Amino acid sequence: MMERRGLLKGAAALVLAGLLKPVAALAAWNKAAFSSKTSADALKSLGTPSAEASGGIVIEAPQIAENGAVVPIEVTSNIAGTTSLAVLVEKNPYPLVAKFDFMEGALPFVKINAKMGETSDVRVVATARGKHYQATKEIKVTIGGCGG
Amino acid sequence: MAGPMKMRATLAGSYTDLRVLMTHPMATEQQTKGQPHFIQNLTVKVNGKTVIEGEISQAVSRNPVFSFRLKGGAKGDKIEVSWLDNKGDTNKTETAVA
Amino acid sequence: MKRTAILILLGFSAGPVLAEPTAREVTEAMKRDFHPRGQATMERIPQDAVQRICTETRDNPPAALAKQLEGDQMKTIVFPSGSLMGDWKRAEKLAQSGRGSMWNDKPGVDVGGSCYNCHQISPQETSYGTIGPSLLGFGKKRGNGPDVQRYVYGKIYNAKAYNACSQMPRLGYAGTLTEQQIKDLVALLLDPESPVNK
Amino acid sequence: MRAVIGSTVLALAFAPALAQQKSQFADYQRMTAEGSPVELFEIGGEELWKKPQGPMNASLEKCDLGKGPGVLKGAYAALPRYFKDVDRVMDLETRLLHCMMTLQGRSRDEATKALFGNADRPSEMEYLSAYIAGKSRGVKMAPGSSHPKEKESYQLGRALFFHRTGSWDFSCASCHGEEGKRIRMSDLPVLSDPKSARPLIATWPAYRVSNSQFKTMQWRINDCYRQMRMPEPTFASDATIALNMYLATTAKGAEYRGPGTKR
Repeated sequence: MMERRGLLKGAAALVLAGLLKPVAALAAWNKAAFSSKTSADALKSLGTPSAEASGGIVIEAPQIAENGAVVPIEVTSNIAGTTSLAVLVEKNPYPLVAKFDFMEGALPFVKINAKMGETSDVRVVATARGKHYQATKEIKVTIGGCGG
Repeated sequence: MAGPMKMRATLAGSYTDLRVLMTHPMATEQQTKGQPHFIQNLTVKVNGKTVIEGEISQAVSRNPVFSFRLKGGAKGDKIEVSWLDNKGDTNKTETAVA
Repeated sequence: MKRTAILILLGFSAGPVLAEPTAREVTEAMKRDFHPRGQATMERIPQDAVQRICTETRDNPPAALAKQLEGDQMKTIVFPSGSLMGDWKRAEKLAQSGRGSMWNDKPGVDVGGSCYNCHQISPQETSYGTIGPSLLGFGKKRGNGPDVQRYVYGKIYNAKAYNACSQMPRLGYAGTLTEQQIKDLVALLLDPESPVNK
Repeated sequence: MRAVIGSTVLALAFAPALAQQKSQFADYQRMTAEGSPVELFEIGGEELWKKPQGPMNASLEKCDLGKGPGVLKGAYAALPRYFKDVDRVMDLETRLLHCMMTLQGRSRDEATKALFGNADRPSEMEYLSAYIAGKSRGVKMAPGSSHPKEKESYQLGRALFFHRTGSWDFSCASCHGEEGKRIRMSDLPVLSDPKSARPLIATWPAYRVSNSQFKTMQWRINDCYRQMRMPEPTFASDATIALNMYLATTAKGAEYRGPGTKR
């Protein structure tokens, strides 16, 4: 407790000194999870190493994408008490794309545009009341244009 | 300097539909020879209270667009979305539910 | 019927006020409105006989003229002696690459044949174009004897020797691909070990 | 007449089959359009339109795009067109460049420094095009067609479209001349056919997901010529405007629905 207060005080001092922007001092970003090169490692770092397959997670995305630079992925969790959703593209160099925490007042829904290097499974892991659930969907990435 | 942001919040029956657009290069390690530049955190607040916190990676497409859904909601509710990138740049935008 | 069509194309269809510019006038407009960049010099603008006649006839020259053009083009092909089959393993990369000869390419470095842009080739590559015919199983159907090798080499080197107004670039004649690169592509289509023939 | 009726009947008979042939990317295209950041470019363009710049510290708000100084509604849908003040046909970007030079006093060199932008180097021209094109949403496309110079521009554009040249002997029609073809997985619209040209031209300029950047018609023409292995067409030259005129005229009558989102 003391230590935490000390840290916060330190951060506040840095903010006052103009060395850090206030948001920067407080925001958390799970570097270990985002630097993982496999989805298994990323999920371990997120604290969700195993998850049960669930039809309660709906992934809406095109089956086939015209370009991997932008692949729209919409995720809805119908599992009661869902508080977080993680989106992973299995074959990306760093599979974890995004993780959202939903508090009172937000529905467990998100739509994002993701980059995909190649055809891959997209995995979504939901956390609800301390349990983890998952669903996957394959998205085929194609090559278009002259390639110049 | 951060480019424009745009947000729209509209009542859609039992929930409020939120759509946010952000100007950002979202440059990957590969594109920048090891100097990636991307948004890492985003926060959605309703009337000052945080309802969504997101952590995102360089695999989110350039000029990110997000859709969220907020429980209930009423005309005039104040929505604020802010982001922070890996170089410490930030931006935020506010709108009222229409 | 065909002759009428050509006469129309050559200018008789234009209204009394304004005729469509001739190929020569278009060339002049391009000389005025384009500029050289990188390896893409202004020498690329004037049309040769093939380009001009194909433009003027909308790729449908009278048979005798087509034959004459094809004969002239055939003379441009430099056939190496010996086997024309190179290494199909190297060719897949060439077939995949859409680079080469553009103003932002480095000559000799960024080179490809753009083959998949228009053709189906190896079954593993499902993102293929359809402007040209599918080449899947090409060698399996035709074998890989000297005549077939010569045909494939010649076709890649100068497609206009076989079909005057073909949409396929003259990859050897234009200097985009080297002799070895064309040989490798011949192998991609004809070698029994190539995925094309599996 | 009978032939016309006959082909109509045929077309109707084949209509269900054609409907089934819709692009396999239909879902992808719908979802990327819904989640497109294209609006950001319209917003950024509006700021630039109103921002005083150049030696004369003036905004572009008095720029006459053909409907009178500062009138934006429907202006893009009526371009390219003949402009009496310069005795020349101009497309949107050519006219914008003209306004930057005349109203803001900027040099051509300075105003054309960043014509085609990327993430690190935004292009003023691209942002402005997004904003101005957006003001034509719902307006039928009707480029100029009555002045002799407009007719001349169309004729040159049409001839350029079919003109084969360059290292690889291409014309525009080499790729955009036959129904149902594609490059890799990209469908190739036949741009000389109004039926194919309309939906396509009515959604340019556009956010292109492959570049993740807003792109204009001057860029589209430039980049096609690059891939045709040609020298570079000069920005805002008569040849580029003529091609633009040919495409816009082929698409005329289409309701403008851009700025769009493309592969």
